[in-house]
Amino acid sequence: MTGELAIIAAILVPLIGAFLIAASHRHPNQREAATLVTATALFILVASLLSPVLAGQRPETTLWEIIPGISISLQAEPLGMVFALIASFLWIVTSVYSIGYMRGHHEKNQTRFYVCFAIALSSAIGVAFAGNMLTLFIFYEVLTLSTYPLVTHHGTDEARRGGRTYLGLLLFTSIAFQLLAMVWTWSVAGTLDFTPGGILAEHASPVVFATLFVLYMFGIGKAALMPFHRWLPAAMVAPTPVSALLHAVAVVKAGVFSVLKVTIYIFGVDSLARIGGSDIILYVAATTTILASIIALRQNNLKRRLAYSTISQLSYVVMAATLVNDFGILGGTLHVAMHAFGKITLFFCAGAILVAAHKTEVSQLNGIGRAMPWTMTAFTIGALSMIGLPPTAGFISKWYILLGALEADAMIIVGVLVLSTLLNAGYFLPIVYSAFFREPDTPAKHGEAPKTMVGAIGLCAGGTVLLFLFPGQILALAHMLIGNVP
Amino acid sequence: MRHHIILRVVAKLSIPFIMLYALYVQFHGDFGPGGGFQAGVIFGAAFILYALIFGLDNALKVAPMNVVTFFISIGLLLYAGVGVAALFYGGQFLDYGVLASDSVSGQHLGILLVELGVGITVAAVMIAIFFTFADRGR
Amino acid sequence: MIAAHYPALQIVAPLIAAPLCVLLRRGTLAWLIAVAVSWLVFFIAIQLLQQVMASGPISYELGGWAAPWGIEYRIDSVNAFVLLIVSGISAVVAPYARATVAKEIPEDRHYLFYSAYLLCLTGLLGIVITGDAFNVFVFLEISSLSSYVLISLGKDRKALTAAYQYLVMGTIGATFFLIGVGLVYAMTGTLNMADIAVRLDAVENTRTVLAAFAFITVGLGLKLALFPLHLWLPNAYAYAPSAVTVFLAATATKVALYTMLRFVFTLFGADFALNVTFLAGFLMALAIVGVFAASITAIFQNNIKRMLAYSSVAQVGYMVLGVSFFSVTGLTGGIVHMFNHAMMKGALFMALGAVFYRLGTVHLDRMRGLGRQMPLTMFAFVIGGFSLIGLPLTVGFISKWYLILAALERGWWPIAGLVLLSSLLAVAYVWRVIEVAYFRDPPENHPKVTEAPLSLLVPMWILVLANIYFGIDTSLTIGVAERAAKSLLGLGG
Amino acid sequence: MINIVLLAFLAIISLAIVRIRNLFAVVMLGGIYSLLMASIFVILDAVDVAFTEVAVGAGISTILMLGTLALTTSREKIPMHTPLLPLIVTFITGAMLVYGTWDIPAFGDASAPANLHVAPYYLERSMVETGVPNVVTAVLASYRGYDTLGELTVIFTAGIGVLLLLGRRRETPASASEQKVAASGGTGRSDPGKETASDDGGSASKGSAT
Amino acid sequence: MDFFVGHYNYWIFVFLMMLGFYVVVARGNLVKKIIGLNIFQASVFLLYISIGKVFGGTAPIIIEGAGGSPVTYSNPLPHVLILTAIVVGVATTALGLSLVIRINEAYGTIEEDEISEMDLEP
Repeated sequence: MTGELAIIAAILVPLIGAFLIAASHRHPNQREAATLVTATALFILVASLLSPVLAGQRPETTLWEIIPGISISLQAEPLGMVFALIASFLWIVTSVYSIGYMRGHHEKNQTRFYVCFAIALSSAIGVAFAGNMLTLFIFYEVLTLSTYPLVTHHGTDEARRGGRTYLGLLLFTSIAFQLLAMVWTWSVAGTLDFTPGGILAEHASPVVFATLFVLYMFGIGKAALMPFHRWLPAAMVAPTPVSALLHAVAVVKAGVFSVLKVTIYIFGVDSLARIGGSDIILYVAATTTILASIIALRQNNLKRRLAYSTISQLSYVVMAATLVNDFGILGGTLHVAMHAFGKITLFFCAGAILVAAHKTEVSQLNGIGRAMPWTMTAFTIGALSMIGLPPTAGFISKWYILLGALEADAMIIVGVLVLSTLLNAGYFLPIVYSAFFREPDTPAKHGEAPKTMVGAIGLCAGGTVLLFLFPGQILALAHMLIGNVP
Repeated sequence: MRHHIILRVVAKLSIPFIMLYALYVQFHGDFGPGGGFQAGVIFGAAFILYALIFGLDNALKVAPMNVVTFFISIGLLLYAGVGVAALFYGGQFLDYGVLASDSVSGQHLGILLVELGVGITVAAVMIAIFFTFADRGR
Repeated sequence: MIAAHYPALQIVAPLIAAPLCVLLRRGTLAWLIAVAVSWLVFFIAIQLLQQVMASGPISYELGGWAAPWGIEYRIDSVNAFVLLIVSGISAVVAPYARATVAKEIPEDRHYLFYSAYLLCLTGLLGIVITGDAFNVFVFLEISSLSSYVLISLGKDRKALTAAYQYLVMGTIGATFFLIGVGLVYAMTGTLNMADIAVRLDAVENTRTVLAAFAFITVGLGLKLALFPLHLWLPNAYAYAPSAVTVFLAATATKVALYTMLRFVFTLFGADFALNVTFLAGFLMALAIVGVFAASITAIFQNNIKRMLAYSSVAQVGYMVLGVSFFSVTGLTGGIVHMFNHAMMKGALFMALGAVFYRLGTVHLDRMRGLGRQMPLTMFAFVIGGFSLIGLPLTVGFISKWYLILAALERGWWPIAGLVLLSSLLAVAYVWRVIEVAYFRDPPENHPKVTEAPLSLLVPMWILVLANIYFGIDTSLTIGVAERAAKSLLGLGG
Repeated sequence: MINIVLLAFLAIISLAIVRIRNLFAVVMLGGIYSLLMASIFVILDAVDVAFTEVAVGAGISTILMLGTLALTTSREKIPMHTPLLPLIVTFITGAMLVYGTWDIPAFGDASAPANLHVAPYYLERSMVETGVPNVVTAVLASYRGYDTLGELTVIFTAGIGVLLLLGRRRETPASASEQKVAASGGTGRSDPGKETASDDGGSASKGSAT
Repeated sequence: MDFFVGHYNYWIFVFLMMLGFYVVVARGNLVKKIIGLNIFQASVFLLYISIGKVFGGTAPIIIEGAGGSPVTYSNPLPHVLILTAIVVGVATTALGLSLVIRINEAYGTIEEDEISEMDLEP
C-alpha cells in the first residue's frame, strides 16, 4: 500500500484495536489476542514505511483544515520513523509482558487498561508522524489524557494523587507554555508546518526567538526538564507495564522526540546556533542530569530510582539537541532509541522481581540473582546501557553526544557527561553486585517470573545488545536527519 | 361583606354600567382616549368588584377558571391571527391595509380587531390573576 | 412566496404556539407542539442564515410600514448566527424536556410549562431578530418574565428565591436599558437602529448620549451576568428545572451579549465606544477578573449544577474578553465562543439533568462511581468538560485559540497567559467530577442507578458530537463568526 | 406651573413611601402616587397614558398588592444596619443621570429632535393612512402594532406565570408529591382570609378617597 | 431659570428613580422591593412623556375640520411606548407578587435576611 495510506492506517489500527478490545471485554483471551494482533499489525505497517523513507521519500498526507490556514497533516520523516519504530516494536513486547503481569498480579479493570494502552499508542504514532505543530500538539494532549487512567489505574488515594500530579503538570506545561508558544509562532510566522531549517528565523526578533525556544522546551513537559519533572516519579504508582509505557515506549519518548522535532523543524539547528537562545535550556538540562542522578542515588525504592534515572537520561537528549550541531542531533536521536531499550529492560526486571519475589526496595535484592538469573542478567545489560558502556546500545548514543559537546567545545557539558556517567554507575552497579555476589538475607522460595515476562525481558535485553552490534538502520535514519540540516 | 345590603345593591346596579363603559372605551378608542388595554382593565375590574362583593365562589360560577384561561389565549390568537391573515392576503405580517378593498378601511378593520384582541386577553388575564390570588387565600 | 415571510414566521410560529398549548390543555400535545415549533424555527433559522450569507442583510417591514416609522426586522450575519444558536438549542432541548419535566413538574401544569417555554423562545428570538431599539425591550421582557416563571418551577424552594432575585435584578437591568433608549430617542427622535446609527453621529459628544451608552451597557450587563452583575445567575441555573437550565444556560446570556454587541458596534459605533468611552478597558478588566473569580468559586462548589453555573459566568468573561479586543480576531473569538459555549454547556447541563433524573440530586459525593453506572451520560460529561477546558479536538479549543491569537496580535501576551491559566482552573473543577465518577466506588447505602433513558441520551449526544464536530471542522462557525465580526466593525460583510 | 407643583407632591409622596413601614399605608400611597402621576400625564397631553396609569397603577396594582399583603404580612421589619453600598450605588446612578440630562433638549421644546423626526409623520399621515383620529391608537395598533403584539404577549406571559405559580392544583398524585411547601399559606387559612383581604381593600380605598 | 424649567421634569424623574432604586436595593422586605420597583419604573414613564411634551401642544387626537388654525400636538410616539411600558410594569408586578406569596408559603417570611439565614442551614 502507498505511504500515505500506511501513515493514516498506522494511526487508525490501534484505535480499531481499542474497539475490538473493548468489544471483547468478557473474554480475556480474545481480548489479549486482539491486543497482540493489533500491535503486530501496527509494527508491520510502520516497518513498511522504513524503506521508502530511507530511499529519501517523505510520504505525507493532509487531512482536513481545523482552523483556517492550519490543517491536520501527517508526514513520515526520519526522526518520526525512529520514534514510530521503537514505539510500535516495544508495544508488542510490552503487550506480551503485561499479559503475564496483569494476570500474575490479578489486576482489575484490565479491559480499560488495554483500551487506554491502545489509544495511547495510536496517539504516540500520531506524534511521531505529525506534519505540523498543531497536529503534534493535538496528539500530544490525547496521549496525556489516554495515559491518565493508566496511571490512576488502582484507584487508591495514592493512585489518584499521583494521577493528579501527572495530569496537572503535563496539562499545565502543555497549555500554559506550549500552546502559548504555538499560537505565538503562528501569529509571527504564519505557518506551523515542520520545515527543515525552521520557520521562525526570518520572522522573529532574537528576543522573541529565544523566548519561544524556552517556552517550547518547558512546554514539552513530557521531556521532564526540572522543575517540571515531578510527574514522572509521581506516576510510579502505576502498574509496571504502564511505567514501561511511560518511560520507554510512548510518553517520555514523545517528549524528547518533540524537543528534537521542534529544535530541528521549527527553529532550525543552524538558526539556533546563529541567533542563540538555546544555551539557557542547555544548562537547565545539564543541571537536571546531575541533580536527578544524585536524587536517584538516594532512592531505596527500585522503581523510583529508575524513574529519576529516566529524568537524567532524558536530559541527555535535551542537552544533545541544544548543543545545536550535527553530532548533537545524531546523538540525541540515537539516544531516544537506545535509552528506550535499556530502560524498558530495567523496568521489566523490576516488574518481574515484584511479581515473583514481591520485592520493591533496592535493599531487599541481596542475592536475588541466584533465584532469578535471567532477569538479573538482563538487568545488568540494561544498567550497562544506562551507564553507557559497551557492549550495549547506550554506549553509541552517549559517544555521539560526547562528540557533539567536544565540537561545540562546551567543556562544562563534557564534564557533566563524565560526572553523570560516574553517578549512573554509582546507583546501578551496587544493585548488580548485591544481586549476584551477596548472600540472600532469607533463602529465596521463588523462581523466575511467568514465562511471558521473562521472554519479553530477554527480547529487550537482546535488543539492547543488538542495537550496539548493528545500529545500521537507526544510524542511517539519524544521518539523513543531519543531511536535512543544511 | 356579604351582609352589607347596600353594597350588594350598589354593586348589582353599577357592574352593568362598568361593563358598558368598558365596551365604550373599547370601541371609542379610535376617536377618544382609551382602547383595548384600558377597556380590558375596566372590564376585569367589574368582575373583580363582583368577586369582592359576592365572594369568589359566586364569581367563579359566573366565570369558571378554564373559561377565563380560554379567553386569555383567544385574545392573543385573535391579534396574531389578524397578522397572519394579512400574510394570506399577500401583505406583510400585521399589514392591515390588505384586509379590505381599500387600504384605509382595511386599517380600520384591522385596528378594531387587534384592539378587541387586546381587550379580551387583558380582561381575562386581570380576572385570572385576581381569582388565583384570592383563591390562594383560602 | 413563503420564503419571503420567513423572518416573520421565525417569531410568529412560537408566539402562536404558546396560546395554542394553553387552549389544548394537554401536556403531551403541548410538548409535541413545542418540539414541532422548535424544529420549524430551527429550519427557518438555517434558511435565513444561508440567505444572509448568500445575498447580504435582509430587511422585513412589519405591517408594511417603511423603516423609521414602522418596526423592521434587520437580519445580517451577526443575528442570523445567534438565531441559529438559539433555535438550534431549542430544537434539541424540546425533545429532551419531556422526560425531565414529567419528573420535576406536576402533571397538570405541563401544558402551561411548555407554553411558558415557547414564550421564552419567542422572546429570545424576538430580541435577536428585531431592528428596533424599543422592540428589543418588549421582547426582552417576554423572555425575562417567562424565564422567571420557568426558573421558579424548580423542586427546591431555593428556586423561588432565585427566581425572585433574578426578577428584581432583571427588571432593574431592563429599566436601565429603557432609560438608555429613552435618552437616545430624546437626542435622535427615532427608534430604528439603522436610523439611530446614522443620526447619532451628529450628537455623539453630548453628555446625554454618553449617559445613554452607560445605562444601556450596564442594563445589558445585568442581563449578561457580566462579572460584578452576575449574582442572580448561579442560583437561578442551579435550582431551575433541568430542561430550563439547559435552555437558559445555552441561550440567554448569548442573546444579551448579542444585544450589547449590536448597540455598542452598530448603534454607537466602535470608534465612539473606544475613544469617547473607555469601554474596551472596562470590559477587559471585568472579563479577566470575572473569569478568575468565577472559576475559583466554581472549584469549591459541591452542587455540580451550581459549579457549572459559576463556570458559565467565567465563560461569559471569555466572550466579553474577545469583544474587548475590538479587533476582527477578538470579535471572531467572542462570537464563535457564543456558539461553542452553547454547545458545551448544553451538553454538560443535559448530562447533569440525566444524573438528576436518576439520582434526584447532583451533589458531588452522590456521584461516586457513576462512571460505571451511567457510562454514556458521564462520558458525555467528560467530553463536555474537555471542551470547557479547551482541549484540542473540541470546540473549546477553537475559542481559546482565537482569544489567545487576538491577545498576541495586540502584543498583550500577559492577557494570553491569563487566558491559559484560567483554563487550568477549568481543569481543576472539571477533574473533581471526573475523578469522583470514575475512580471511586459507588456509595453502598444507596440503590444502584442505571443509565438514563434514551430520550435524554440522544439529545445529549447530539450536542456532544456537535462539540467534537465543530471542534475539527470550523468552516461554518469561524466562517460566519469572522464575517459577523467584520460587519460589526464596519469592514463589510 | 401646576406641573411643577404636582411633581413636587410626587416627590414628597415617594419619600413617604420610602419612610413608612406599614405596608398597607405604603400601598395606599402607591395608589395616590399613580393618581398624581396620571394627572401629570394629563397635563403633559398624554391622556391615554394617564387613563392607563390610573387603571393599572391605582387600580390593578393596588388590588394585587393588597391581596399579597393579606396572604403575607403587612409590617416591614426595621433593618438593623443602614446599608451604605445601596446609597452609593443609587447616588452614582443618579449623578450619571443628572449628568446625562444636562445636554437633553429643554422640556417642551418643539424643535427637539424627538419632535421633529418621526413623530410629525404620524401626526400628518395617520389620519390619511389609517382614518383613525386618535394618533396614539393609530401608532399603537398599526404603525407599531408589532410592539403591541409583544405587549399583549407580555400580559399573556404574566397570566400564564401566575397560573403556574399560584394556580389551584387538581389533586393528582404527582402534584401531591410535589407539595413541598409548608402547607401554611396554602391550605391553613380559611374563607375569612380572603374576606379580610377584600375588607382591607374596601376600607383602605375609602381611606384613599378621603 | 429657563434652564431650570427646561430640566425640572427630568430632575424630578432622576429623584424618583433614585428613591425607587434605593428601595429596591436597600430594603429587605420583598413586597417593599416590588413597590420600589414600581416607583422606579413609573419614573421612567415620566421621562418619556416629558420628552414628548410640546409647549402649547394638545393631546394628539386629530380634531376634524380644524383646518384654519394649525393645531400643534404633543409627540404621540412616547405615549405609545409608555403604554407598552406600563403593561410590562404591571405584568412584572403580578409575577413578583405571586413569587412573594410562594416564598412566604415556603419560608414563612418575606424578609430577605431571614430567608438567607434559612437557606444557609441545608
